[in-house]
Amino acid sequence: MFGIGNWIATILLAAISLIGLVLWSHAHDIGMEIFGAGLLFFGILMIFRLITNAYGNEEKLS
Amino acid sequence: MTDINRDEVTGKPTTGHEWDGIRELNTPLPRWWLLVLYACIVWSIGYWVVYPAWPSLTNYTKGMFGYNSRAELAENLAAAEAAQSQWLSRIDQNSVEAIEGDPELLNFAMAGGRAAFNENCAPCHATGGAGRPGFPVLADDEWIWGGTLADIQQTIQHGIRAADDAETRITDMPRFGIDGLLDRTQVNDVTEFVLSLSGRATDQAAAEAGQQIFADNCAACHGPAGQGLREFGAPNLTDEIWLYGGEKKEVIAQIHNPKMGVMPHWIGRLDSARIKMLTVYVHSLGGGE
Amino acid sequence: MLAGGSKLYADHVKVYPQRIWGKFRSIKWAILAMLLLIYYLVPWIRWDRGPDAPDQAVLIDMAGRRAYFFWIEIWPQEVYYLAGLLILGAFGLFFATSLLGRVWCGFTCPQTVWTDLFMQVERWVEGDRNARIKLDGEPVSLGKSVRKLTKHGIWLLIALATGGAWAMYFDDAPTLLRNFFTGQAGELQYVFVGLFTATTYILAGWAREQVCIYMCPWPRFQAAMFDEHTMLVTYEEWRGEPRGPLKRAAAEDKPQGDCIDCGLCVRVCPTGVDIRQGQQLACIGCGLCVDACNSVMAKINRPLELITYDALSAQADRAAGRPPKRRFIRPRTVVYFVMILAVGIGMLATLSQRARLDVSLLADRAPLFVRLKDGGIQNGYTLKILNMLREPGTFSLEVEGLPGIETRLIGADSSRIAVAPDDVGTFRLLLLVPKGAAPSGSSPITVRVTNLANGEVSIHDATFNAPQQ
Amino acid sequence: MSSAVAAAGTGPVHAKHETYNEQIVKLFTLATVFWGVVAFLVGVVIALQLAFPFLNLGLEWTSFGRLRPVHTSAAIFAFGGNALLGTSLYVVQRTCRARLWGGDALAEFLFWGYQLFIVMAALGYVLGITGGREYAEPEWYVDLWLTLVWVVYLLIFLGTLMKRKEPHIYVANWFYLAFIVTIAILHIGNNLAIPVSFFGAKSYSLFSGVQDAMLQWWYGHNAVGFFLTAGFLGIMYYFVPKQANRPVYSYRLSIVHFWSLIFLYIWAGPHHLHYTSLPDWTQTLGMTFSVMLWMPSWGGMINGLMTLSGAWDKLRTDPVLRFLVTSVGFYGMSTFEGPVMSIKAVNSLSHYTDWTIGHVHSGALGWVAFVSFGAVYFLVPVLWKRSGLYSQRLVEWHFWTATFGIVLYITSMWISGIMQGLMWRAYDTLGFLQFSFVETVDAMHPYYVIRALGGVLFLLGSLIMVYNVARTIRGDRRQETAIGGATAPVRA
Repeated sequence: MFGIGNWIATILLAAISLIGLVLWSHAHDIGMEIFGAGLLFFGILMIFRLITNAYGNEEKLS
Repeated sequence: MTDINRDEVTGKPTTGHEWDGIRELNTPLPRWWLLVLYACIVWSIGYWVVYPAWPSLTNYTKGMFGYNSRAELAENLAAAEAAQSQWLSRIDQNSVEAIEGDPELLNFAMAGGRAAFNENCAPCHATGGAGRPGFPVLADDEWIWGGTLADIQQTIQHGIRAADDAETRITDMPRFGIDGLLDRTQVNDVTEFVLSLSGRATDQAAAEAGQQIFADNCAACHGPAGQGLREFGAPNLTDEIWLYGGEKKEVIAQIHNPKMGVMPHWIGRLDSARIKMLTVYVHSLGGGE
Repeated sequence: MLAGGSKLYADHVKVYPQRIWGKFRSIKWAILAMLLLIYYLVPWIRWDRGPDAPDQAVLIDMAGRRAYFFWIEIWPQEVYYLAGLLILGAFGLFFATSLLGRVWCGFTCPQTVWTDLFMQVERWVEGDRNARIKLDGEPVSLGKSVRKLTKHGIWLLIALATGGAWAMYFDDAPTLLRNFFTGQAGELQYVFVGLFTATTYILAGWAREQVCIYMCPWPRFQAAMFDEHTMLVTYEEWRGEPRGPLKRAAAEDKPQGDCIDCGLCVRVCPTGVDIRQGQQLACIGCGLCVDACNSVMAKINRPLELITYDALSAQADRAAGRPPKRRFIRPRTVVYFVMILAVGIGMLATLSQRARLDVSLLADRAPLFVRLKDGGIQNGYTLKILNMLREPGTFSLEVEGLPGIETRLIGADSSRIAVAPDDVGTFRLLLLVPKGAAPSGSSPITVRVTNLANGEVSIHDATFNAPQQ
Repeated sequence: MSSAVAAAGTGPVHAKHETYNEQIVKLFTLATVFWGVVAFLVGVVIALQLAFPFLNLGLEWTSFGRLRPVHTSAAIFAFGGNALLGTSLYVVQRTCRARLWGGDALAEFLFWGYQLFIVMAALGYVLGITGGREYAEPEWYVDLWLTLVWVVYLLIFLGTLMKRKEPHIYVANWFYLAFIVTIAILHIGNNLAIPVSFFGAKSYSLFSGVQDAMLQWWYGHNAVGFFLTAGFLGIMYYFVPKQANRPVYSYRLSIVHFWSLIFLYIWAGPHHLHYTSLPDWTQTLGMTFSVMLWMPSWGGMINGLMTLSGAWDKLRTDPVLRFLVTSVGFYGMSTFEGPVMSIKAVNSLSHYTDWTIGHVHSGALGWVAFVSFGAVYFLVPVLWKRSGLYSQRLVEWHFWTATFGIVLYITSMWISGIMQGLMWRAYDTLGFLQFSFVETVDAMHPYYVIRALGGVLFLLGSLIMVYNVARTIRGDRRQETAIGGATAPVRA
């Protein structure tokens, strides 16, 4: 059930997380630190959400 | 569109489409709506003809009467000036003392003086004559060159150390340190003496030693007791007001290599009515004599 | 996307209201006469205020920045009375609407009043409904042109009088009238009179009910204020239906309601609605259809008030055979009434108690304070004394709050300050506190200005600033 | 697909069609309510700060200057934005009979991505990170993030339109699409800026001087035009006919006013810069196009109000419909006031005064918020499959507290604005300005207090809504007599 669309989304979100991590680690000011951290956690949490959705659906179907 | 459905309540035709239960009547536009829209468009076109409106690559349409808002502003300002001309001529004909004695003229001069002050003087002396480091406070009661109406008027007209004005007031304080007139200890001692005049000496012995140096070098202008002498523009050294700062190092710096402020002359740049209003205004700021 | 052959816009379906007599028509005439008289005549009332003030009772003097209302004189600082009036007006409208429905729309709104007046002119020149429909259908002729020109001429005259009266609220009426016709009035006055003449003519002559149906936002808010106890113009469907001609009922022996479908209620309606279709946004609640229906019901000997001005709850009671109950005292109406009372009393109280002496004291922002030679601290202020009386005033000034505080007023003696009648005296005030007497930062002081003639006192709180230590 | 299966479309009887993604609409609806309360609360705080400056608390983070953009952005982009995104995704599915394009993951990305944008922007304001452009205060990094999220939104919306099963596109969707596309252009155009560094928040605008100002108000006014007008007209075009259960008044009017509105609005920005260094011809165009906008704007009002013909009596008994109709009334008032204020002679009095604030709020509170409340009250029982709202009486209470709040707000700002304008231009008999600026500030005080009171009432109303919505979602139904009680009886 983990379709191709979800794979693309996951890869994009991983890229967003990575960008967030880089921004956070290099940040010159508090604004960029928050933004980097925000992107990182946004990406990670969205990926987790995708995973739980997919497994949840499989469990329901089985 | 042959099969036009109808709405049961009003009996009006619908377009025949339906989305999620929503249908649309095919009511024509209200005529008044269209007329008002046209009227607004016609009005706008008329406005474009009269006023500057449409740009081309290099220019824009100027409108029938060549209106522009800058010219309008200039006209308004001129009209305002003209409306005040009666007052201004009365100011012109009276002495500053007479102006201050007449409540009506005083009122006008204060308002006009404030406007002129904010435009011309505030950049250095700050609004309200609050002063800045190196630029005297005009709201206190310490005057280097005198605080009567006549003194103030004279200062505004001719400035201080102003270039191109024969009547300007000029004095120079010698550069005691740089030119080797006093050595380091002497400067220190005389500084301690000056500080002692306002009860702030830190080294009593040095202050006593400085008394003679002061009498030899400074008293001629600043007076034997350091109370200042207005003819020379020599400030009072005994009070709490210091143009270039009253800390020890600031006083030393002023003796070593004096800063001497310059004020431009305003005669020829402002008309005499405006200079009179400025005089009255500055006089009213807080310390007029 | 337009359907083939159909026009872009709908022609306005002209409404030809028919003349009717009755209770509501009489009320409407009475209110119309009263409102128009007030509007046109009020600028002409004189009121003696002494030599230097205008003698017009109601006047908004823009240039002098004063508003006059009989014995009341409003300065720009007192526009909060305008706020009070607006709030009072809003609550009044809420109150009247929840109690009596759209009475504002039906009886007192300027749009209704002037439209009514214009329709009366129309009836007088062109005749009643049928004559007007016939006239409009005729080809252009001399007689038709004369009638139309007469009508529009009278309309324009009324409109001009309306626009002119508007301008008179802002200028001395007799002077303005003379200047206006001798070409000496100001450009702005001609523009405004022209504007109001044009809007009156267009809105009351041409736009009429379309203003109420499409343009005006008030009906939406008012209609949102009805409940089942609100008095509304409605059709008693339970006894009117099934409707049908009088003769058919007798002939066919079918159940027949009271409505004989004569259509008079529709023909008299100034907005062209059929009230028998229930509540609708175009109905302004003027009650003319009630008059129309009653005139018919009386002729055919049926009970009156088939179209009625009544609460829906009372109608439901009558339909069910219960004695009708009307509730005027409801939480909502009580709340509105109390609010009106509170705002009204508050305004009256402040108006009767309002000071004719006002003081404003502005501390210099730059410099906040000045240190003097002897270490004393000085603050500068601008003192304004507003003498709202029509006689010259002499005032004294005292300042309290800090030990040893000294007062210096530039160009005036602080124990005898003169201010011209109806004027603002502006003075520069210097306050001086000796060295060490002023606490660090800002400290409160009190400025007291006394009118030496009548003892009226104005006390103003201010602050005195000293360096932070 | 679990939740979506349960949330199968309740639309017309088209068996075996796709189900709708209503989970995402639920999220957006909740976010609308949440951010609405936040926006109103911050609004009340800053209104009180203007009346009682000590409420700035002496802290930089809670000062008026930093909280003001939090209020405006929360109201426009968080409250209004979530309402627009949520309703548009609901409406486009229903009126196209198609599930959202791009799958559930993309929709969820849109929702959480948009919330991240809001939080990033708000945090930035509080910390003093700002681009300094009104209604576009976020710095470049937040702007870039929003651009990404917005493109996803556009793709979802367009994709759903493309795969629709209805032959025609419903009028609400035209307005939504115009809103999405134009906001994208405006956002990118106005936020062209050069960052000082890749890893720092600060950036500088690509433009300078009067060009910069013109660009800012081209954006600023069209944020009103396309976000707060076109978008919300989309809401009106779906929810008014639905709630009134009547056909839309005029299809032709909707076409003509849609295209005229879209064409004319984009020109109106310069009326924010009358009597500035903006060239005269630009000011002329801004003003005349604003005046021409009057009727196109009113086309929406006419279509909204006349849709109720034949259902007028429902106003007495249906408080949700009352919200929707009153919102259209306020829309009509403020779109009349707007062209009037754009006329240079009027503008010379009204500009920079509180009149403008009152005008904006009669639009924001009366039109935007009321139509959103109507949509929320419509959506909640439908989305959570409830038989109806918890309480109609509470909707009634919400309506009246909010209406009183607006009345206090706009009357006080109207009067204080005119007074301000008159005081600023008042000359004394000597030909000098009569009042100093601070005197006019002093004169504002009572009106600022009244305005804050109006804001408190509006906030209270929204809290009533929160309670009502929460109980509805829980599945409660209050025992109460129907509003309107006795209706006109019909003979049996």
